Amino acid sequence: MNQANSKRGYFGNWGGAFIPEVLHQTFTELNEAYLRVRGDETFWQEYVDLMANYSCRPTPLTFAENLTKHFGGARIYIKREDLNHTGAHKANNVMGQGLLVKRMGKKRVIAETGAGQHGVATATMAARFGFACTIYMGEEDVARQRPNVFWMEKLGATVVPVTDGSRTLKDAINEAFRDWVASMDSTHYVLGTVCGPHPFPEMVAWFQSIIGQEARKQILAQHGNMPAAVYACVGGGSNALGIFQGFMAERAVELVGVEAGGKGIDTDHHASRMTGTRAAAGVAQGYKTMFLQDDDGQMLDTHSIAAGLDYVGISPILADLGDSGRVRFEAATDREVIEALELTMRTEGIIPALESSHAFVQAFKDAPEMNPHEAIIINMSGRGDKDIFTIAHAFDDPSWKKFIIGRAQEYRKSSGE
Amino acid sequence: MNQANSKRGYFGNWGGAFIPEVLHQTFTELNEAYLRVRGDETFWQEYVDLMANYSCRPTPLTFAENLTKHFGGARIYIKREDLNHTGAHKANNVMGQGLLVKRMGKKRVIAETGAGQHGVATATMAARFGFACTIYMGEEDVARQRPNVFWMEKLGATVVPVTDGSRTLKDAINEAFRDWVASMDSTHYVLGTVCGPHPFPEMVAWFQSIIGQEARKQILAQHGNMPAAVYACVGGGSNALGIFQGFMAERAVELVGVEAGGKGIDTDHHASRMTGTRAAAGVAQGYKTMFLQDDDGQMLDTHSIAAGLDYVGISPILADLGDSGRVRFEAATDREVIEALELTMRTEGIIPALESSHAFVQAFKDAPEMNPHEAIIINMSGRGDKDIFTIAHAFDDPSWKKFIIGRAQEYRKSSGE
Amino acid sequence: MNLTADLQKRLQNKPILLMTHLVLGYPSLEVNREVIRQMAENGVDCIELQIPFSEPMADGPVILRANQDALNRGIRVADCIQFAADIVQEFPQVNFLFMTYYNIIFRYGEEDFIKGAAEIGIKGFIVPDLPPEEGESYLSLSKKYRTAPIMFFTPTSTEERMRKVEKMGSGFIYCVARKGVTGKKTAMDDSLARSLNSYRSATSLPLAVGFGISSREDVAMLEGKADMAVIGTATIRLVDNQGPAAVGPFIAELLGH
Amino acid sequence: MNLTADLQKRLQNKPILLMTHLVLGYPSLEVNREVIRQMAENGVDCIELQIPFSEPMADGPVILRANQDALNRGIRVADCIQFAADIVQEFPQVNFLFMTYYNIIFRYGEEDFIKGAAEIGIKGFIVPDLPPEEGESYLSLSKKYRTAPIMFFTPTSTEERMRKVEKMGSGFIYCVARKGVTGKKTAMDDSLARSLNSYRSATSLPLAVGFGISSREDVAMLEGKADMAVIGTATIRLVDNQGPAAVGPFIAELLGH
Ligand SMILES: Cc1ncc(COP(=O)(O)O)c(C=O)c1O
Ligand SMILES: Cc1ncc(COP(=O)(O)O)c(C=O)c1O
Repeated sequence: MNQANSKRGYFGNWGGAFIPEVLHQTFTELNEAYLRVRGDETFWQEYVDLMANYSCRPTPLTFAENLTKHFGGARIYIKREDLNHTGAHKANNVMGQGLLVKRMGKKRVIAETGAGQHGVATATMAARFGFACTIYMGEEDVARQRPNVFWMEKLGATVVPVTDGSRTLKDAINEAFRDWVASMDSTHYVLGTVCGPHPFPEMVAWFQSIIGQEARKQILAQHGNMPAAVYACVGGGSNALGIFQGFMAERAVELVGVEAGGKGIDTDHHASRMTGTRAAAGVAQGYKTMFLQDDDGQMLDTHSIAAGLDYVGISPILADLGDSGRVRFEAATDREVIEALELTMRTEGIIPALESSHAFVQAFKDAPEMNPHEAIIINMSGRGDKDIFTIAHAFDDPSWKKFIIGRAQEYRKSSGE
Repeated sequence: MNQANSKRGYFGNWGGAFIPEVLHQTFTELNEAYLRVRGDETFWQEYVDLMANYSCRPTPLTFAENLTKHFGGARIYIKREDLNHTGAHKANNVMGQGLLVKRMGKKRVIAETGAGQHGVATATMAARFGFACTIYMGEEDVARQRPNVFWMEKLGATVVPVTDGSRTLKDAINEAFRDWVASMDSTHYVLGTVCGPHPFPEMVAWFQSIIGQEARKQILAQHGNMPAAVYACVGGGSNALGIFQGFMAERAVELVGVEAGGKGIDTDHHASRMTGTRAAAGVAQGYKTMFLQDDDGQMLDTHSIAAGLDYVGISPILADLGDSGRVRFEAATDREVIEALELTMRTEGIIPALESSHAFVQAFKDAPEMNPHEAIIINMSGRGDKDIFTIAHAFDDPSWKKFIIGRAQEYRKSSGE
Repeated sequence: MNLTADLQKRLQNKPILLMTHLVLGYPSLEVNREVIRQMAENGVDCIELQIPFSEPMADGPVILRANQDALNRGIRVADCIQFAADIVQEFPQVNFLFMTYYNIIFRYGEEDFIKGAAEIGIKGFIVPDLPPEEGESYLSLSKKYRTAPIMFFTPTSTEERMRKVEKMGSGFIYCVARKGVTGKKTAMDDSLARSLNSYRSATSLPLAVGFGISSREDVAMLEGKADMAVIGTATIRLVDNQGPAAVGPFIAELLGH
Repeated sequence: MNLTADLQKRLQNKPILLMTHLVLGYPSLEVNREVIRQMAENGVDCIELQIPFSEPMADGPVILRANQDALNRGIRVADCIQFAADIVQEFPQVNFLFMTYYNIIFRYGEEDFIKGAAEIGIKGFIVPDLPPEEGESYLSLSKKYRTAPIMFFTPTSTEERMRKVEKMGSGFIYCVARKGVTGKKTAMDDSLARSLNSYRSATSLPLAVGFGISSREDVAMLEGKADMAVIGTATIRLVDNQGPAAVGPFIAELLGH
């Protein structure tokens, strides 16, 4: 990413590094380390090789023939980040930061996680690199996402439930910072998305740009032309920026970011920062962006069916791209998400994560209006089978409920013995 | 595979096509269709392209540096079939058969499934190709593997619980045959492994040989030499044969198949056909092989912590390779499997399926005895996160139990309303 | 007299023959014996004695469960053979055949099994999962011990296939009336009639046909088109619901007595 | 008189000054008022009035929960400012500072906030998530309205960094005794002593230091090494456990009165 603002770490009005003084030196060193590897082509090659050998990159760009026929408009291609090791694009960022941590000589990593996806990815990276690992996770998310907690623990990480605030993602981020201000000598904070203080947005965007680099080559090889539009869901914004970077310079390619519309952007239950009217400029969690907040500057509770989109802020880079009109923002409601997911499963045999399904919603709205010789790309940021508890719940599946009740009975019985 | 026996579909003493007369014509047509595509190089290319575009092939061969250091012997490489779409090598076979079904002009597929892995893969393939799909699954497996049932249904398949026999995999196979003898005009039976009547063993082995073809190239590129040994778990035998075929002609490469030792091969609770003394030559489910059976020829109940290895028979091709000594067979107990799984998660950040973990067990036994300039390959047939219910259960994880009990309470409450 | 000759002789006096079926050990050998008595005394010509197998893949749900139930109660292959030996003695007016899956024979020892069966007077074998291509030794042993290996014609059999198959077999041809497993009702429609026509022209062996027969009308419809009506699942259901004593009257009714 | 000058004047008569802290609205403004009275009457020199924020990332669990609790009870920024205006009037012997996170100021409007605070007599601001690099307008507005933007020295600060930072600030330097968030006890050990030495040589501004101070000994140890002891979490805990009336005696004891 190029910085649109002369000030370090700013993108238009957004970004910066609003960090406690005690972290000043840590960020100085992080910036130095980052700039060193950024300028070192062998580092990028090492990263690409690692991702190829450990995580199956390049991930395919799958032509969705059935969906294309179904909508009868643009040719629909799906970038398959779900096929990454650990099941989502989060792997790109953590492995990149892992290599950086190795170069910095630190021995411990910490991370926040909401859905658990970034936590599992970080725990995986830590196991692979031999780092100690602590994951902060809102207590409510621990309760909702127990399977991911189980895997993190089995991967050797310590999962710390965060009992403060709304006990979700933003509180986990605060808690990770609290750890970091005490442990920065030995510890790197692996921020999970393109948010937080500089250099995180820029650095995470860089690691995620591997998605766009691949997708650009792939669409040219497969379609012969640039796509008309590229769709991605936007939580923090890392998968979106990852793929958008491959097409940023092509002004004719429309870039569409899809936020969590929750129960509707006119309700109090959503997480849309760039669409709707509940967000305003603010500074929190170390950076300046559009936050969902009240008139006093207190952060609001957010809602999304997709835990990974359930966040108050948005990447400063995306906020700027929204301002300039380079990225169009839309929102998808929980209900639309379930419908798009269902259709995609049945027609293509592909199970997008609830997060990713947001991108599918908007693509499905636009595709029928487009010309059959145009192509669009949907970034499938992750796979949905990690979400069995949420998805089965959302579908209100009676056999699933019976199954869970039966299991519980077994467990109750055996613990009663 | 080349046939070791002059009789069609035989490998040494094993194989054949013990099918009801009503299926004679169906098998004639299937054999013709199979031989046609087998001789058609464009078909194989179409298959390779499909797997590359839809399922991330070639899957990586990951060097397990930490495990290698841990054991201090041979260099350990892991073939990453877990990174396939749907999470296991089963995808190879189903997509291959899917292409064949398309060529045969049939519009419906049926399949058996034990763990649910092959069922999910087949339902996925059916969605992608637009086939109707029915999956037969033992009632006991339906109960154990509800998440997979959920996904199959969401992918558009009908899942039929089989209430006869031991209500597990072998009964699902019988039931699928019962469907097929009534529906063969419109329907293809997508057998899930290298078993059953000719041409299934040979055909499935052919589709799975893509694993070995890749692994051979990869180990030469990465290690510069042939591996000393290749390890794979053996249920029906498809992942094992898949990778072994890449090294069959290299007599110096030891091929090691690892069966389910369950609670010990001296107990009644295992599924080891080639190790132990409970198996004998027999004919069932359409083919001749070593079956776990009693003196009368009645099939025995089997046990394994890994549902996908919990099967009475074994590929006739592997039975023959066992006879000739080309493949060495070993067994891994449930307990050893959990230990190997735990170690692999913590040291490499990789979660093998319980099935695959059997291969890891034997590799871990042998690696320390080997020379550091030797290499071994473990075929990681699938990923373990699909097994959360089984693995969390096996680890007897208290928070997991609490989580399930809590969920059940919610569901009970909401259904009481 | 071999089985074919016996059947042809019987056909001189009857418009159609009757073959019935039971699963040995289901619900018990005692009940089997009583059922067989009822069948024999009411004019049944052939009886299939099914030796249970744990994987009866060509059978429908009723026979499948009968197999399992018999095994769960502990029936052994040796028990079945012993029982058959008694029964064949007791009811010489009936042709008894063993119906089972190939693994039972294979595991017992093919020659021991066939020789032993022949010695106790079993006339033939019905083995649904053993196509002639896989049955070389079975076929030659059948010849050696003069037992009839029953072959199948099916709606999917080509003429060429039927001609090949019927040469391998003897006794009679087991004609499958429709696709699918045992136990489902099939209409006696044009397509079945066409099948029977082509079956007839492909062999000189008697044709045995079953398609969920449960009434006198069903049997009557087969007269002139086939040589033997086969009753499978119906008697099992009958015994389950009304006990063995109901079998005699049912058979008598089927034959129009 | 500006804050620095005021503190220096106080130091002529006292071996060490005392700054205390409270979270506005926790547990209520009424209790806050009583606590402030106890502090003021027992000789506290400065009080940090923390305006609650939903994301107090530099605070430890005690202050964090106090922030949340106050917000849950409905405290608003305007209430805090109004309350501060009263209090400053009521206790002219104390220097009051606002402590809060930058978003509160930013969202209120930086100039409105600083100007308003200056007008009611607030002497300075402690904003832990606003490093000088991000605080250009905040710093120039502070200059304009003669409020003190308090800067931080930390154990990780290089000498160069301290020299740069102290130039931007005024009032005093808030010295972080150790890495980590508020509320944890730190030993007055060699490394803290070394830090204080280097802090001292980097600035002529008074040094305020807190490290989980809870007794007279803790304060005494700081005398001569720092200019002002900072009591944060301790009084919140005290009020939670013993009520506001306990604060006066506690302060008196700390100061050795
Ligand atoms: C699959 C998936 N997609 C998207 C997201 C949202 O993050 P981002 O907007 O940074 O891509 C998450 C976060 O957990 C995720 O797990
Ligand atoms: C992951 C995995 N590995 C292995 C197997 C065993 O099958 P096979 O021996 O045919 O590879 C299964 C079967 O379900 C499986 O799911």
